[in-house]
Amino acid sequence: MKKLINDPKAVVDESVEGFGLAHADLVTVFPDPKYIVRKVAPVAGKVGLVSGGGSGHEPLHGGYVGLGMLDAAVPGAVFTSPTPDQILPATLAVSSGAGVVHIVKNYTGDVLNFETAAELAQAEGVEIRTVLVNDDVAVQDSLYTAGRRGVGGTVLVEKIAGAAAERGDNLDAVAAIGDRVNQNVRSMGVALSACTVPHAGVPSFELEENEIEIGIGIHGEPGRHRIPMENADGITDRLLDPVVSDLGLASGDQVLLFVNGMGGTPQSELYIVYRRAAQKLAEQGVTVARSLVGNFITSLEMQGCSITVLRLDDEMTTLWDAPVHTPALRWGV
Amino acid sequence: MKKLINDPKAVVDESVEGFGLAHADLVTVFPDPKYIVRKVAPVAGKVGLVSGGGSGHEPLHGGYVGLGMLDAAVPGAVFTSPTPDQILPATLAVSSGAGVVHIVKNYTGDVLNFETAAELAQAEGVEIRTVLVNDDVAVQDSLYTAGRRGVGGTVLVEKIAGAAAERGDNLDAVAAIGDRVNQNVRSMGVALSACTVPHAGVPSFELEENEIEIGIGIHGEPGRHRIPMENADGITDRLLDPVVSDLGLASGDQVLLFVNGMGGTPQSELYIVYRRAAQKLAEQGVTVARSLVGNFITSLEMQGCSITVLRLDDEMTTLWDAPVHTPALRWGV
Amino acid sequence: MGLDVGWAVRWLTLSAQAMAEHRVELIELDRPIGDSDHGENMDRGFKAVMDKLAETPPETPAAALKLTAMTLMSKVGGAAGPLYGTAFLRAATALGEASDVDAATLAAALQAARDGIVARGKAESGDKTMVDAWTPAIEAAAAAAGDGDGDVRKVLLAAAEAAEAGAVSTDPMLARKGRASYLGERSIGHRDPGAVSSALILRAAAGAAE
Amino acid sequence: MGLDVGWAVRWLTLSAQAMAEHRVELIELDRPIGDSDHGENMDRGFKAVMDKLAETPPETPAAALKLTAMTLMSKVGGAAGPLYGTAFLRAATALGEASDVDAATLAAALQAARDGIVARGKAESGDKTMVDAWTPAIEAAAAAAGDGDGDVRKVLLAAAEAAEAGAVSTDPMLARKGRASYLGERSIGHRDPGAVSSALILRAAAGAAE
Ligand SMILES: Nc1ncnc2c1ncn2[C@@H]1O[C@H](COP(=O)(O)OP(=O)(O)O)[C@@H](O)[C@H]1O
Ligand SMILES: Nc1ncnc2c1ncn2[C@@H]1O[C@H](COP(=O)(O)OP(=O)(O)O)[C@@H](O)[C@H]1O
Ligand SMILES: [Mg+2]
Ligand SMILES: [Mg+2]
Ligand SMILES: [Mg+2]
Ligand SMILES: [Mg+2]
Repeated sequence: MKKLINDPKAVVDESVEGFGLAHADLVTVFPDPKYIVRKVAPVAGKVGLVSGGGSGHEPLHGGYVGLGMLDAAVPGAVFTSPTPDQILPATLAVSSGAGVVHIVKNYTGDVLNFETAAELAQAEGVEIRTVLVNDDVAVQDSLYTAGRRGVGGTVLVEKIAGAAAERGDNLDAVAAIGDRVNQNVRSMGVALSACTVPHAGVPSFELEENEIEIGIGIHGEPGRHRIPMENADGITDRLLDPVVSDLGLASGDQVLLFVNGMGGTPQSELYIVYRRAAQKLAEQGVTVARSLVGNFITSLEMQGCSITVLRLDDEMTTLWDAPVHTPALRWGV
Repeated sequence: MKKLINDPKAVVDESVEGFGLAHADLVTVFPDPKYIVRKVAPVAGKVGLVSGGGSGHEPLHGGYVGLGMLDAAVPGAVFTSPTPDQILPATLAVSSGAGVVHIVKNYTGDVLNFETAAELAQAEGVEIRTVLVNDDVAVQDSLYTAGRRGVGGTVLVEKIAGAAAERGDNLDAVAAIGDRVNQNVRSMGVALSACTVPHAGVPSFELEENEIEIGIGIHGEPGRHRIPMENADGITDRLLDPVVSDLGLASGDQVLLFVNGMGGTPQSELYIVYRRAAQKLAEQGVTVARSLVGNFITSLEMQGCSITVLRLDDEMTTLWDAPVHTPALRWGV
Repeated sequence: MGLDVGWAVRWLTLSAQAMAEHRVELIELDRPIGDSDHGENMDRGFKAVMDKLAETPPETPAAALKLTAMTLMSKVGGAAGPLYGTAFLRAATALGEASDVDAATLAAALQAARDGIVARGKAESGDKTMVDAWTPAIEAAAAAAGDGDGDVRKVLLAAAEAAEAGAVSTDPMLARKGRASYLGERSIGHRDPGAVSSALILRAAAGAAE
Repeated sequence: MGLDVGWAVRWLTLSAQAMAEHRVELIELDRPIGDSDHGENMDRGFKAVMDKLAETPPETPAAALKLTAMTLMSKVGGAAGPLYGTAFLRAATALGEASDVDAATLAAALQAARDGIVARGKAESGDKTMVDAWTPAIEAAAAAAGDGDGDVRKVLLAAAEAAEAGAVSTDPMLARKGRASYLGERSIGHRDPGAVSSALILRAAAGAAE
């Protein structure tokens, strides 16, 4: 394991500290319990937005704290959901009285810890709504599992719900648009290589030189199945097809196409995947109205990518285009 | 070699095509000869800015085409400088009569090819100035070599000269500010792993599990020397110290601190490096007035980073802050 | 003779030792069917419990368990943090103010712990989770407590042994809860890390009563 | 007997074959002291030369070399593209309108090519570049041409052999130009890829005259 770290146990502490130093104009970092808050918080009258989860997915979630997106992010240990004693003060810090929305990726740990924090916050008089993100079509038979995982769609939920909160939507409206994004977004990922959790010191799984793992999550956990290496177009089809069919996309639909890098894949390769996906959608009569390409929700240094498609309506498009000013996503300001 | 590609020979073609599809609102891609031009070009009365170089450094240079930065980018084959028959039409496409600045990283290939293109453009009546970027302090005895390489500083030259051109500076003024940035910027990089050029199929060099390569360039070429693995703070010191001393930084100086990922390093690790570098500069009385952290000039999937420091003056700071709207860098608009 | 606060502190101390000793093993178990953090999480959590116990020495067994619950809840994270947190909290509540815990109360507290895990995690037996260690453990504990001789050590030994067997029994199961469930068929043939850490904790409880 | 346009086309064809055959070897040479692209660049360039020759068959040796120069310039990129482009362009100019090249003109053309490389790249002998293949080659060619029997094949053979020895002579050199110069001492012990491709091209020139 070769990493630019000092001590496996200090990775999150030091990284978040550096993040706070680099973006002191946008965020405030509280070290213990650890959470990241938008510079001006709470924003009077605004619904607060809090998300969080294990670390190792950077820029998610800390990189999305700022105007038009999250009010606070709560980083757990690497690939480990944060705890209620972090989530609660983050929630209180961004509560202006208009209520707070928790955006939670659907993993048992995240759900349980946010659930506890929400109860505690409500006991302190803060109204909480929870938007659960579960866009990963790789999880099959989700009735008999912990359910679908929250992956790439999370970024889009955070952006669009964040814009709704910023324009002054009330608590229920912000939660509703978050849910609507979640209902209209699907994702699937592939790993060409595994990643190494710093405290584990060895890769999460082993892939042969000619193997890839289809249906990967974002925690270095193995995926749906392992297949021999294919070319980029073939892999793209394997990711895009289930996304399109699960979403029930039809000719005439407008979508946002999001090709995400898992952390160790060159941008040039992401554009090769984007090219194929955009061509295939166009062939099906689907209009790619918005796009996003890059490392936005990662698994440390994993090589691979995920494809996320969001079926847009006019309101979602407007909210997507609305100004955002965070360390990792910025436009219109 | 596991990559999200179809055919090693088609990597640049397909990637740039995908890039053009994803950013059709900002750029136009010409496929053969290949170059990328800002959507509205030439901008009447504006000095044109053209840069280019081998591919594999994405988002450099195509990602920096747009308002406030480059007017055109010319991508060569992977790690191979582009040719005059690409550079010339790109130059002509962005020439409004106010002249064109070529921003050239100091590599023999880039210099020779841009030199030829500049001669040809001048023969067609376009005035050319060339800003040579050579900020890499890892190259020693540069009198007896091809000279220092252009690395991380290139991004800063492109941004600041681009802002000068956008506000209406004339040809000599744009070239002068580009030169001034180059004179005040220094960089040094480290590789934890090598990268694999698609057509070569094997890594550019081999590093043992406990070895790192200090003073790496951006072409997968080996660096200054190889040392046993160290922790992040130790590595940061090895990169920052020569940068600071070569730049002759003094207490009271204002700088832009840029920690760049080589393509395969998680963002969280870059922030650990940033933390140490910012702390050390602060100890020396140097003020980090601006910062940039992320993958901005890469070597495919190489793991590692580079540190770039730019000594700022008021004008450079103003131009850095000026609006920019490109696929990879955007603010103020 | 029942179990006092000294036992509770020894239990937690032995648990912390077990988590430190088995940290790598638990990480390794969490690797093929999870995300390689269970050992790290549990070790971090129980180290924090040790710090808390030193800071505020508890007066009753229930106080020791409640402090453990709050600390695990706030330091472990992941799925295991809230589950173990709830388990220790419910056990503490079941113990009440007693300074000396008898066999029946002990069995009831273990049952409360298991029920807490089920209430939070909604897993059933056979889902390949820590529940598959806890359910046989509380059944064995209840049987031992019902024997009549009131020996708390027998209750704890019975629980530990059953939990260990329960952990082994997860090997052939197909996971339906937690991260391992994403793997479907591929989860078969691996032991559930949470079931193993549960068995370690129950073994520590028995060890503390020696 | 001199060299006509047929020879020129055969030269370029054999060069293209040599680049394709030695593509991997040239990439491998460029790996330790460069950026692993020289073989790829040269192969791509000479393949394009073949296409151009088929599209517009040249009428004179100079026309063949000029077309080669323009194609290499626009297809090779990197350092080698402009250097070889200039070399072929200067050689073409030196040949003028001749449809049949004699030994003296040939030697002069080779000299012009080398001078073009030096003019563009500013490398001196001993800098570990293609110049270290070309300089001994033109010296040997001049000597062979001066022999008096006017055999163009002897001129080309002398050039090819000297270039090959020149390429080998780069092994112990410390690079002072091009990418390898960044390595300083560590460039010692490796052969310069551009010197090797130069020797291959000159060997092809001799082969074409058989
Ligand atoms: N719904 C659940 N009910 C009971 N136990 C569960 C449930 N989900 C997960 N677990 C237990 O948690 C363990 C994993 O804990 P840990 O690795 O710390 O958390 P995470 O899965 O969030 O990384 C599993 O081995 C399993 O025993
Ligand atoms: N200044 C120079 N003068 C002469 N030859 C040079 C010079 N710089 C580089 N070369 C030659 O170019 C070769 C490298 O070509 P190539 O790999 O295609 O280009 P690049 O170095 O741009 O990747 C070297 O092996 C060397 O022979
Ligand atoms: Mg976890
Ligand atoms: Mg090159
Ligand atoms: Mg886990
Ligand atoms: Mg090269």
